[in-house]
Amino acid sequence: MELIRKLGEVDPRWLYVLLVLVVLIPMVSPIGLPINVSAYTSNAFALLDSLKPGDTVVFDFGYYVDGAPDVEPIAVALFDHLFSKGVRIVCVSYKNHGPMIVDKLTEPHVKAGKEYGVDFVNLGFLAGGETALAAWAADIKKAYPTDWKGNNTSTMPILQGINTVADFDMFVFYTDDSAEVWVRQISQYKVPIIGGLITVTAPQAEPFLQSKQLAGLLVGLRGAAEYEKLMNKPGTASAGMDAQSMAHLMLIAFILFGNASYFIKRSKGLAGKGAAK
Amino acid sequence: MSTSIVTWVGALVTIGAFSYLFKENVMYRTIEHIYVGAAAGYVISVGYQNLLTKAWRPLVNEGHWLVIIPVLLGLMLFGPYFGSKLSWTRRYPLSLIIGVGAGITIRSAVIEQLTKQLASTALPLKTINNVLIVAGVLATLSYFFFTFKPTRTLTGVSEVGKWVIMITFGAAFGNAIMGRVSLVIGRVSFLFGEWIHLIKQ
Amino acid sequence: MLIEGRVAGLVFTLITIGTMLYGINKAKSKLPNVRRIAGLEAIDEAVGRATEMGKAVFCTPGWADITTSTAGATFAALDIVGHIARLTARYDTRLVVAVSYPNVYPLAEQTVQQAYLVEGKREKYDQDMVRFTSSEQYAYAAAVLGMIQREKVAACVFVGQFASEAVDFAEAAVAVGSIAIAGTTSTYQLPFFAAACDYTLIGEELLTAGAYISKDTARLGSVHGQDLAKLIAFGVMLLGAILCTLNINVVVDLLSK
Amino acid sequence: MKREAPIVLAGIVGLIQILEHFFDFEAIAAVTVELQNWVIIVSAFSLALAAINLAINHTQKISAKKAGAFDSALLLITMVFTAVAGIFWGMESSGFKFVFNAIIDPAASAFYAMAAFHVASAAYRAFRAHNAHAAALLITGVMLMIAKAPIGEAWFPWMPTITNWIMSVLNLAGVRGIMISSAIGMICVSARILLGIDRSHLGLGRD
Repeated sequence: MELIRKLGEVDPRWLYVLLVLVVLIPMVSPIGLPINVSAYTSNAFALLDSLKPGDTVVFDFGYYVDGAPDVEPIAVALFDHLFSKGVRIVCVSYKNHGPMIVDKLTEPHVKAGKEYGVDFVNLGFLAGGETALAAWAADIKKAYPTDWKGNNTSTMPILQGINTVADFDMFVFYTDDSAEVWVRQISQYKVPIIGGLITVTAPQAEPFLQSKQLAGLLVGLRGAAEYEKLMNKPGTASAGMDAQSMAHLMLIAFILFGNASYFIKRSKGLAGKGAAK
Repeated sequence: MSTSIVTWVGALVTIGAFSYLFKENVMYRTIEHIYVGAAAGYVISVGYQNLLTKAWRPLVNEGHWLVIIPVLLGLMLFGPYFGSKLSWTRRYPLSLIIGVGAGITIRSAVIEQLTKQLASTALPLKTINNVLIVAGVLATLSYFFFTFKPTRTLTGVSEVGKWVIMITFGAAFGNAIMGRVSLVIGRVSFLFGEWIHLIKQ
Repeated sequence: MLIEGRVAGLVFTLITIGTMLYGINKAKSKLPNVRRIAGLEAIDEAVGRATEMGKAVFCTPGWADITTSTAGATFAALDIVGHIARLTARYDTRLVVAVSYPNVYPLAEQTVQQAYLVEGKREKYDQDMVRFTSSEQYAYAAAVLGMIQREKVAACVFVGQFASEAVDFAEAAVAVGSIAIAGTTSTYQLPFFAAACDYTLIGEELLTAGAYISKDTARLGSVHGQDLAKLIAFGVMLLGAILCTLNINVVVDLLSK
Repeated sequence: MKREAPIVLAGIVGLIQILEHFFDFEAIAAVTVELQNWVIIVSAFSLALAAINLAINHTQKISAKKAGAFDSALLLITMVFTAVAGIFWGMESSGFKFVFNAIIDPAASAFYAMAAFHVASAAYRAFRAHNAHAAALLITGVMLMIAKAPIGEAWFPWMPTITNWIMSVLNLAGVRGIMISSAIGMICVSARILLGIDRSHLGLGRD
């Protein structure tokens, strides 16, 4: 009992070191735990897989680089998947880091032969948040007279025949925020929307899925790992899954230990907290 | 070991930032200020680029004179820097942004987050799940009734609502922790993979 | 004229704004009664506990400016800061308020000063009570963590808008053995607060608590109006589900008009 | 007049957005999109506001020779360098990309990841089942963490079924309840602004 109580008072810096080790070790020598594909991911995969060569899709980048480890693997997998199917991708940015992220993610595909302005385009960032999203959804070439590199959008091959967001075959957004903004502004255009979400905000998108305002959801690093599995192309996300497992176990153990120590303290009347209720 | 200078600088920045976890120190403060400065400079560049494509080129190349109005409004944001007598100038551009924003919020929230949600909750009460969904939504909503007389029924229903809310928070809590773990994985993979190549890529 | 599929939306816009105006109008003659909000009552208790222990009360109105869409949360937070200041003035308890944004600072200062004035404790007001930290997230967070650790606080109140620093604050409060009360409208941070703090004001509870403390007619009236709109939504869903069970889809059809 | 005009302006532009959404008027549609594009331009100007505030703040710190003047100088130098690189060399230039990839990206990621470390210590010291509600929250959270980790799935194969059910039934109900309530709240806040009942956002007092 005394031991458990003492364990509750460990210097948090030891916990930080422990967390790094728990994440690092399975990454250095992978365990290779199998992962199951959830219904969310397989549904979203099926939708994206049904796209045909020549279809045009929006990728809206609504995250900052700090949230990237959890969201970006989804985008990486989708670029691979859709480019391999010959789908064309129009990239826009809801947040200002977007254009730089798009440049980075498309670089390997340019080297592999994808042509800028034909197979994909980086339209860049517009200030103004939700209002800007509403503006370009209603009239894309008015909101974006030029792309990120200063090319005229009205003559660009990839944007021929596209005026509003309804002219796209699918709309995919990636965000470290909640899905609400895109549901509010894009859902009215009757284009299938797929959300690539940071794990934190996924539960809040659940009602939109049930009401079919969102067509599919891909959630966080785990969602990306499942997507990689469906594509048969394990990448960064799959590599992180063992580490994810171990870190979860550690944090669960922390919560259990912490609570045990708390209840022991409380039973001895040592805890200041909890006395309130 | 990586030979890329970007990776090396990035690794030093990462270690400097993390050093705060052990103790507030000079390296952390230096990194913090460099970062805040760079982020501000980045935002200025993005703003400049936006003005170039949305205001300057349409005005000069295509003669869209109407663009002058938002440009003037934009400049009015800076009025207060030229003395408190000009502090009123900022209200007009703010009014435009806030007014349009408020209008857009009302018009889309009412459909996407209200009527469509109401319609999707009108489920046939023939399965346990449907009953739970309908009852759960109603109970949660009644937790946010603030001004009605607290009858025993209302208090009871809103107490149920509080339980539903706590389970909802539990789901969010689990997800939040998962998401945060991914961030650590990202940094560990950068430091030990990209930088010192301990993790095989 | 009317766009198909959006008629129900228009009707609900009118209903919601209508009930709000009705509520505000009614509040002019009689302020509505607001139900017990546990977190708010806990504040009084927490200040009392700090007084007994001879320790300080810490609070912060969050990390947000008043010019953004989260202004409502910040204003509600300032009302709660004022409430706490009146209590600490009354009981002669030490108070520390940490402010993040420059625009919020004078408002917070004025709020606390006013509270001491109203309680007849002008001489007890101290410049050091309200402290400006920084609008930069990590600098603000570091300053708050420092204050909680150094000032030997017995009660921490975190109200307003918060981002990822929320969990740090809650943890710091627990680590020094303080009562922690939190309230925010930022839904991702609420679970952390709810798991770590003794009391949590959930979403609109915070806004209502602010309106309740301020006794502001328009805001309190609006709370009542919103309740009426929620009651209508409640009725529509209940009726819709019952009719749907009987294979009558009239409510769903009307809502998608 | 000076007090009323901005409020009237907000009311009119907001009302136009609302009318265009519900009614089929060609003329209004064009105005609506034009106004939205104006907001983009004004917002682009406002991006500079925060930077200017920051610059003024730190210049004052340096001139007052306060503690941390060196840090402030560092901040200003990086800010000017980045802005100059972005504006004169262009955002595609290697100098600008260097700042983004070597400083902004790793620093932002590290600062955000720090919150994850604090979650670890909070898991240990703060997430307590201090009452029944908190217990319900923690139990749900822990179940979800087990179900979403491959190892948890391997040990408790039935766990994902339960958590999926929680997500799509109880969580859905809770989120939707909160969503409806806050949608009504949002509409009312916006309407109060457009009707001029709430004018605090313009610094015009809180009446």
